[in-house]
Amino acid sequence: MRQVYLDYAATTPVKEEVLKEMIPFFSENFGNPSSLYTKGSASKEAIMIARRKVSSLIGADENELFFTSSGTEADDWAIIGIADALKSKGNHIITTGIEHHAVLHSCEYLAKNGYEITFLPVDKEGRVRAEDLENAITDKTILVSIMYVNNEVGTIQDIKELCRITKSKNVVFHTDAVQALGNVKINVKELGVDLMSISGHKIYGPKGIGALYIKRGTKISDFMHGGAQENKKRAGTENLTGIVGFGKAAELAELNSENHITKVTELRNYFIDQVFEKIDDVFLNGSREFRHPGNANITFEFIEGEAMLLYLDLLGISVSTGSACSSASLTPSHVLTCLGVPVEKIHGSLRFTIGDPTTKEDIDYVIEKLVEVVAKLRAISSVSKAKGW
Amino acid sequence: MRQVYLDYAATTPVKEEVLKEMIPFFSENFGNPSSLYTKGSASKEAIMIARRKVSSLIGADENELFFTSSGTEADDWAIIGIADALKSKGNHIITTGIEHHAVLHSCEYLAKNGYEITFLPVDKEGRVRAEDLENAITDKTILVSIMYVNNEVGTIQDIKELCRITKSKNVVFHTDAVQALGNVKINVKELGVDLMSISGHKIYGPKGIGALYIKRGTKISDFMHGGAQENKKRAGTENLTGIVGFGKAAELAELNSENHITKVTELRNYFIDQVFEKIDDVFLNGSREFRHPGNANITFEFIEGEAMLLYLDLLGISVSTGSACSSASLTPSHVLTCLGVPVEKIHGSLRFTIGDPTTKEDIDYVIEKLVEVVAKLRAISSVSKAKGW
Amino acid sequence: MGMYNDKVMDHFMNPHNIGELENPDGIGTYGSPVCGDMMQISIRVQDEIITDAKFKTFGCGSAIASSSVATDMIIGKTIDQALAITNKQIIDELGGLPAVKIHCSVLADHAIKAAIYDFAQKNGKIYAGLEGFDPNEDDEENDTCDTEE
Amino acid sequence: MGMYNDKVMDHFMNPHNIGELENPDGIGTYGSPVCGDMMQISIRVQDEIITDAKFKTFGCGSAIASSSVATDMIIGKTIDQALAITNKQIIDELGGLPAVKIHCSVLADHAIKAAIYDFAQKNGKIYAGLEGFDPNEDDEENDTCDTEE
Ligand SMILES: Cc1ncc(COP(=O)(O)O)c(C=O)c1O
Ligand SMILES: Cc1ncc(COP(=O)(O)O)c(C=O)c1O
Repeated sequence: MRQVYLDYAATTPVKEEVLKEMIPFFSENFGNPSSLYTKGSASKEAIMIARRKVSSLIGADENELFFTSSGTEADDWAIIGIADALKSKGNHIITTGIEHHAVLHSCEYLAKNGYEITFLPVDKEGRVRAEDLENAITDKTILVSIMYVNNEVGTIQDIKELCRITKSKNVVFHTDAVQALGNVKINVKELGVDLMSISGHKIYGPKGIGALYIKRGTKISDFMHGGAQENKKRAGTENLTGIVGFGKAAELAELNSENHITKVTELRNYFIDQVFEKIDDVFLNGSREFRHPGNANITFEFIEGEAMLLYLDLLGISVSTGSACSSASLTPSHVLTCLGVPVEKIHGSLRFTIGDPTTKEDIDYVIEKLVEVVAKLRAISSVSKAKGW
Repeated sequence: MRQVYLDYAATTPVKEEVLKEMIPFFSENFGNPSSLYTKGSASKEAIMIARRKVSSLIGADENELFFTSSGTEADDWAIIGIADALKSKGNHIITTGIEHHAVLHSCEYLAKNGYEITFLPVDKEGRVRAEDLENAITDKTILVSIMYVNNEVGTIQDIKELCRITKSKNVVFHTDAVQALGNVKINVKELGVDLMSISGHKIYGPKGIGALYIKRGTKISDFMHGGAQENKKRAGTENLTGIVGFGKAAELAELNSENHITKVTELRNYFIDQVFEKIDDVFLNGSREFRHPGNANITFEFIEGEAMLLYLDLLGISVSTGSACSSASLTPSHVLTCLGVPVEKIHGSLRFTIGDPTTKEDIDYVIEKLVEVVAKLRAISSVSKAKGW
Repeated sequence: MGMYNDKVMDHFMNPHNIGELENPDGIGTYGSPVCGDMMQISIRVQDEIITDAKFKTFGCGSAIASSSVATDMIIGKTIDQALAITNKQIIDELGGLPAVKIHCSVLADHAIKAAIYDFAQKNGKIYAGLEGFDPNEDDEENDTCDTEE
Repeated sequence: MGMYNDKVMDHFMNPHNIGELENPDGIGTYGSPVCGDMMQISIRVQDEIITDAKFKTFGCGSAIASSSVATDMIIGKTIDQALAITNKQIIDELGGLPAVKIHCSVLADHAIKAAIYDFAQKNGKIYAGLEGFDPNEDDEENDTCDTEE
């Protein structure tokens, strides 16, 4: 049976060249980078090279990039670290309702500890309105955290414009660019952000490695306390192979950037067009214009996402859903909720994300099977167009 | 030239079997463990198996083990997480002066935030005295953190006895067992600890993966906020290959435990005996009886450690030193300082740590070269036995 | 698949008794699309015995599997026997459900009662097993989307 | 090695001018074992020219390399020229030192001065380049183990 993975926003396979680059650092060049002997310096050097590559992908200086264990840790560090460092200045943080849980839950943790959090609304395409941000800033505001590209609906924010607003008010700006990396051209200097979170496993690098860009001069407290790694800002023996892999993945992403974006966009558009042509009562969630190149988040009315997901899985197709049934907390997607999608329709949403290895044949196969699955589930369903919801 | 790595306490090479176990999870079975489809469940299952193996090595139940990005993170989480969870109960934490920086710096961070920290002294072998602990506990004490095995001098604490004291006073006990893992038989239930930190890269597993044992029922705040991974206690996409590797390394460590300890102890004793026989004016730091099987921490009087380390490195030998010259902060080893070693002699300390791959030939080579290097540096030195310090 | 056992998957992939009976003797719906699960069961009754049952379900895999197995279970049973079926029995019949999916079995058990309630209303019958069961009252409860029972 | 460049490593591996001159015209020590670095330089002086110099150093790689290059640098120089040598010049001669090791070059520059100071004391000489230099006063400073300059 054909296997079609369409969940590249969840995670990506490590590319062959990336794994190849990592291999020597497991058992041969395994020295602790903090060690003074040759075996240690070799590891240190490998990290330096990787840091250069990852920095280059986002237009940062090498010494502004700090490796973390994940995008989650980068988000946590940015938010909790800035909140702590600037607590004498204020206790107000602005974010949005559509952030990743790493940002949302860090903010909720801070809310329990005396900070005030404003969750900005978004329009029905998932975009933050500049005036909403402008109006939300008070003289107690110390941090604004707005994600670059949303992980569920793929909406891209105008980070440059939002940064312009915070800069004029002297407020620190963090962006979670985990989904943006490799999928949108990023230059931290042009954007003007102070902090940016990224993660390796979304760009065909290994899981368990991320990074936080911290603009030179930004005051931020440490999050991980211990040894003097990462220029004394992030403790813990370095995930040597993870860092090397992230470096190589970043290098490939940079080389391949335009190709990747063009190819994935085309396939994605073909997919959406096909779905709309062949299946009734569907709609696209998010923005058509400001959208992650590989993302198609579609609601199939009158049926539920987990059931679709399982049927598709049995047919070799991997996708994800915003249905409550699929989430650990049994609540429907907070992102689709923020976009104003009615709850019963959130349950019927599927996210397809296309990646480098996806082919047109894959898409055709998925369309064929999707048509069948949707028909089958609609036949079973207790709701329908005729009956209504 | 022969290459002899004698810094297994700093990090270890990934064993061939470990890497082999990891490989399929990079590019084939790369699914996100949080995903509902088959590719995700396969990853989830791999994590479950690894969790079972690591738990087994320390005698824990599977659902008491939480993967982290390092021993450092496990230490940070234990200390900051307990401090936060029990802040209504008290603000006093007891630790020792010889802890790893991950514990020390977490405590220092808390000290800046209203907590009181007591740093227990140790005797000249590096052992905590039970009565010191007993006397230090007040009705405000919420946590005691004492490392199982010290990373520099290898001193093993009587954790069971120390736990008995805290238990009688209802105080939570954390132990940093990063150096103990694989080198001492560990059973969390027999020891009676509430929390234990461990790390993969010290037992021939990969770097960037650790774990925190949290006894069922222990109240602890989250450290990493975000997704629902690790039973909702530790967010972030799982380091799948890291976890799988840690699992395999733990399995091997358990199987190989007695062999490993016996072999390494023998070689280490042979090494110490040879050094004492062939080189004058040396002494062993730490305890002879309660000692990590592979650890030999030796002071060579009248010469400095970094210089020795560099000469040895040029001869293919990798070791570490407690000399200020070698540390990022240019302060001499805080551990040797706590043991009461005079500072000028701390500069002359070298730590040799023997591991599974070490052979008698390696040791003989090191002894031969060590004799030469010490002689050469003593000839250059401005201090000597004759002149005095 | 991991999450569901083979029995659940089998009922999910090839559900029994799909559809809606024509002119059913009783028909009831339970749950709500807002909560992600809505189950409709229709039954045919002859001499207090449920001779046929069909379901239509909007919901996740375990809701569909629960519907399938629940309709299987009531066919051939007396009304009283059907009313005695607990969500626990549905789970057992399925060989177990993940903890977070237990509410789906509750849904099925309630949908059976709702269909029998309709039958009772239409025929002026009273069943001890329906005591305290009010599909409308429960509707309200549904709005909170109880996920655990 | 990574940390040190080839020139430093070369001076470290094969240091020049090791030892202590017999009956030196001047001998001085700088640093302290407590701080991890102590350097002794002895000099032979003829007609205000340093004709020979030797060192003994307890210390790290860069301290040994600095000693080696510093003694090289003063041999053949006049006292005044030797006194004019700055730690910056020693670093340059070594092709650079890591930031955390700069203090080792300061040590060497001070050890030269200490040796000349001893020579000046013994011979009742006064050098402008020694103005403000007091090895004893500096000894005290040493106890704080200054690591940056
Ligand atoms: C937008 C966004 N932020 C943060 C994260 C967390 O990154 P990681 O998976 O490396 O913890 C993810 C992915 O899971 C993401 O999509
Ligand atoms: C005693 C001890 N604790 C904690 C750590 C930190 O663990 P990791 O290197 O995984 O961050 C180490 C090793 O570096 C250690 O030896």
